[in-house]
Amino acid sequence: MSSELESLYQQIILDHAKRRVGQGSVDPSSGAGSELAAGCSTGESHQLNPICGDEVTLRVWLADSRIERVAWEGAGCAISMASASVLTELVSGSTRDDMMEQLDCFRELMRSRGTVVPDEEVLGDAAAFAGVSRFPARVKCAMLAWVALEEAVLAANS
Amino acid sequence: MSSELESLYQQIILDHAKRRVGQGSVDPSSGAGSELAAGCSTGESHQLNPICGDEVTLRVWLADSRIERVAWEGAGCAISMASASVLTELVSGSTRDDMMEQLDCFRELMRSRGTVVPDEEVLGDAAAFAGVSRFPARVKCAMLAWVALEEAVLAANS
Amino acid sequence: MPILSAPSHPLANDEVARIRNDFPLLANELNGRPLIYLDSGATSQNPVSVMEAEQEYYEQRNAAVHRGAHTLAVEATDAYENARSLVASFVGASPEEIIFTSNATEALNLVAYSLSNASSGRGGEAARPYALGPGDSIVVTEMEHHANLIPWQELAARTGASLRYIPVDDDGALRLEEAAAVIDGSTKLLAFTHVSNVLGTINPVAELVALARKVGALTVLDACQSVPHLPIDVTELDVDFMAFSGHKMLGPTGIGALYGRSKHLRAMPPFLTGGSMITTVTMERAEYLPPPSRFEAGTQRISQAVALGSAVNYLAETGMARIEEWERLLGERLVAGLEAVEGIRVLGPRSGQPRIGLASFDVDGVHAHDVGQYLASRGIAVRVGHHCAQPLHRRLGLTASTRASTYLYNTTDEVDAFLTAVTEVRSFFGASAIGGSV
Amino acid sequence: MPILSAPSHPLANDEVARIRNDFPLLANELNGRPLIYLDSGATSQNPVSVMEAEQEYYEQRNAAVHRGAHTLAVEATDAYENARSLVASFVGASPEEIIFTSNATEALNLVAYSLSNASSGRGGEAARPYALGPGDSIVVTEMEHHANLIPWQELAARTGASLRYIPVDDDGALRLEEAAAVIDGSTKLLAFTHVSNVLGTINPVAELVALARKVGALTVLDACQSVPHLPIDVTELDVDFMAFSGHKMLGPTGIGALYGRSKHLRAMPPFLTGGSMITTVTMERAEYLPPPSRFEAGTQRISQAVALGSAVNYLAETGMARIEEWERLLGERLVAGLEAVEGIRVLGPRSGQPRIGLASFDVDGVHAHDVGQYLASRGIAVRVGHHCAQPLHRRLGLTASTRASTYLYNTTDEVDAFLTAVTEVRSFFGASAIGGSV
Ligand SMILES: Cc1ncc(COP(=O)(O)O)c(C=O)c1O
Ligand SMILES: Cc1ncc(COP(=O)(O)O)c(C=O)c1O
Ligand code: FES
Ligand code: FES
Repeated sequence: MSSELESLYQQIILDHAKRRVGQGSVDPSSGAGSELAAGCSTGESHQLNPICGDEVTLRVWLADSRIERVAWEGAGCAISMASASVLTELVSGSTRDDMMEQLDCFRELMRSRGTVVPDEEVLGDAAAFAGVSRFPARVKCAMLAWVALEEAVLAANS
Repeated sequence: MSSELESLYQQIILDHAKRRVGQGSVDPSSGAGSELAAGCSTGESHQLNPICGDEVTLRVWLADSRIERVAWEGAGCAISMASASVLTELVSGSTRDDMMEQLDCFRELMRSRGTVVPDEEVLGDAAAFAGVSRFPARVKCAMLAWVALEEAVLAANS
Repeated sequence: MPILSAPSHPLANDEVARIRNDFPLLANELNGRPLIYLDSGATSQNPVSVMEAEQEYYEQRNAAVHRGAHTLAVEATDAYENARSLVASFVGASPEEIIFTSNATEALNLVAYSLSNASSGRGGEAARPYALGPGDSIVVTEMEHHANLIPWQELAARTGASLRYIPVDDDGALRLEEAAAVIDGSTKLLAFTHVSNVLGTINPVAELVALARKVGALTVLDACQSVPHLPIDVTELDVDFMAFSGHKMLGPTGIGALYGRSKHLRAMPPFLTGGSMITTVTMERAEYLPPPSRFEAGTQRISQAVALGSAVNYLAETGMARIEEWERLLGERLVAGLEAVEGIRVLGPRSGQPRIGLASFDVDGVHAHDVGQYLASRGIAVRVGHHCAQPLHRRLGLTASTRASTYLYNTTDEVDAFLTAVTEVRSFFGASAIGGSV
Repeated sequence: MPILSAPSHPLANDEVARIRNDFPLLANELNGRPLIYLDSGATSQNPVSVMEAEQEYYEQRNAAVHRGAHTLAVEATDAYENARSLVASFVGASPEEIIFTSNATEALNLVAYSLSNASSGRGGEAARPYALGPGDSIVVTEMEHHANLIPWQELAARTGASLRYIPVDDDGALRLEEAAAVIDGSTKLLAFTHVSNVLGTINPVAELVALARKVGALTVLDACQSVPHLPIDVTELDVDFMAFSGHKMLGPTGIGALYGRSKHLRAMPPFLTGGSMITTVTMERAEYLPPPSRFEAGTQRISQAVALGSAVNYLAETGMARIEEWERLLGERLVAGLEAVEGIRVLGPRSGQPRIGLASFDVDGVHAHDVGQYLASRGIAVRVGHHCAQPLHRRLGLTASTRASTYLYNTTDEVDAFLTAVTEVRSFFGASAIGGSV
């Protein structure tokens, strides 16, 4: 198998593409009454990848500037599904500021065309997406859920 | 001087471009009461060369299928003016059928891209336009008055 | 085709191997492997002769056409009009029925906008029959490329006409039994594709034209996937308009053509306006030249037309009937091979049914973009996505598919290598193991 | 211009001689004499680097852009978008403000049709401010090329708006004192040429833009004759739209560009519709991508864009300020020389006044087509006719004129040879002998 391909489809990515952490209902009341404090603010964002037509809808619940929960719906390629899944694991429990740092770091990585070494301390499993940056046509796949997260947080705060 | 140029602008053509036989009023009543029999039928045609915007209006008077008179108005390049002038001289007094033969012969010559030797017996001075056929952009110039003649005769007969 | 120099024996791998030498791009590598180019349905590659024709033009004859006394301009004009004649005779049309455009998309928009202008009262009395309004209908099919759908949606929206469509069945075939009901007395225009760029199906042109003719509707054929691959005689097809693209038939990008029946082109108002399409212009109004000039405003795509003329010569010399037959063989091999792979659903006609050398498919549990990426890693270039046919994909329950498409330069070995790679896809993504859902 | 590698010393004949080596066509003969090409105002010649860029594209990267996962498609997309960035920075715009078209004519039609569509209610609320109707006016000038006149005549006819124009005086200069009256509260759009393709005049953009701005009208600049010859910064010019053609600036035929201010492009409805410009399509309707994609339907002019990018690099490396200065010199030499010939009337600004390297003239007693034919026999390629500006010629009392136009590759010797040939014209046609009338 070509190593190009394996740098894109890291095992972590293939696994997350199947596990899909966070995939489920984005209904604002889903999960309510359980661990989520009544004082949570929540926001949703829907993102479309115009190249392929794939879509992700993502919802966040915030309390005290901390991300309490992420849920998402959608269908797409292995990269996009894995990215949504990894992101959910990564940012759940982070502060808003930490999440923003993670997002910036991930975005920079994606735009780098293979020139940036991922900061594993900040990105955790999301560092596995480093190889995607050498496939410009797939960068949007990896970014889809992250852009949705950014907008959902914005929506929750406004 | 290049011989190409001289094959296009034969002395006869340059002369006719200045003399301009037949240039004058195309008013149907012009020349009336003079040599023209009252029983003449008359027809007019206006032709535009879309490449340059030059125009010729030509009128014929026919009696007994004979071309009694030709008159034309218009402005254009040396080729077009000379062609109208030569044509006037050539067809005045011809029968309709002779004129049609001359027209066919001239048209064939113009379309020949230099491959046809002009029939001087049929074409008279109009044979001098043979060189024009090697300048496709100028063929319309030479044809302008001839096309007007053809349509004017048609108009006179209908 | 007027060019009769094509041999009569069938194309075969050894001749294809020689043909491949004419296409420099095919010698490239993709991801470190010899390139297997199976994306000619999107855009084809250019033979050296086409590139040389273009270069020769720029080195010897480059000038603005239809405008000059100097010899360069005359030669440029000759080259341009000669290209028009070549393209015309390639599809059985007269030169004055061929309008050069940028691509098929612009050709289809040209028809839509000319009718739109007629509907706004442009073009006077002669153009009146081409006007549309409320109460009129435009009919398309559910399998159209967006290029043969959206221009009609917009025309309908501008004029108040309604847009209807002939649906497809679960296999993607046109439901002809419904066509007769959809096309009725209100129908002014029927636009449909000759060959589907997703399914490879060859639509029954004669039947559809007959339905349109019965109600006096104009017919517009999207021939993007047929002119490059099948011998085409537009007089036999008997459609009113036909659009195709140069870049899909060995020509460069930036050039396409619209065939239009003379009597329509002569009556229809212009689309783009500007230089080279007028006779007399005042500050108030303009008089327009007859077709094809009326529809070719501004400085033309001269070198691209010259190159397309050269491409058409290449195809004619190879022989369109031979190309059709070779691609029928490759297409059948593609489909039969794909049908034999577990978890693969081929869209469109089953193996054994007529199609061009094109097959789109869905891999159970693996997204089309991942399929394409895997194949690319094996040196195989295919297309993934909705192929500009979202409604058709939606109808077939998909958002995307993977498409392999051939041309005269593809070998059976390439098809086989592609099929082998396809068998590996599901296990790579772990889809076969877990029974179908990533 | 962001590319700062251009030398600072002025262009001179010795450097021009080296530049000429890059242009194979210039080494040709015309009618048995070394070609003197003075028709760059119609179309310019291509340097080898531009042709190589195009060929390299077809040999290495040819694929449909914006559509594929395979590496070829990615490289094609990169090449195309890189070309957009080069062209954008060449005129001081952002990439998303540059739309590739076939030529300037199509660019101007794009604006006219988009406004037309807005006027038919397309594009929803956002597009409302771009609608025109009865009571509105469109203003052009009397010196426009047909490409910047007829699209507005047709737009006016479709929407019921009126078309007005700023007249020119006997020397062909815009009567600015009348402009302020012509442009009034009803004016929705002012379209004018930066540099006249007949007169060589450079129009006062700032003054005209100020008049339009005062009444809230959109401004459309025809920059066909300025972008190739002058350093252009569209932000400084401060117009809303600007059109130019690749074939006049060392690029191939079949490519042009429209600059559009972002806020307008984002609000305006599409012109051509089809693939590659949509997000979601159903059988009933389509959602459109943001600009520039919204305005680029179908398979794009990829190799032509790549070649135009290369042309722009060639110009930037030579230095637009140096080209401007060299052509100012050539233009002055042309006009001063022509003014000195008996029986010649130069159109437009007198010698000593600003113009580009372009001069049109009338030869007393000799028709322009005969002048051009004579010059061609001396190896000199010029343009004759109305140069797609019939109204201007009519205003100046002519139907046609002869035009010589230069570019960076013309020498002062060529201008002198041209001037010598011009002095011979009247005696050849016997016009000088008989005092002015053939
Ligand atoms: C001033 C001007 N405007 C518009 C055009 C039209 O350009 P094109 O024919 O490339 O569309 C030209 C050139 O012909 C021109 O000189
Ligand atoms: C069936 C069909 N119609 C229309 C088009 C549009 O062609 P183009 O993009 O060259 O305008 C294509 C190709 O993309 C096609 O396959
Ligand atoms: S291909 Fe659609 S998101 Fe990756
Ligand atoms: S140039 Fe106009 S008729 Fe000859």
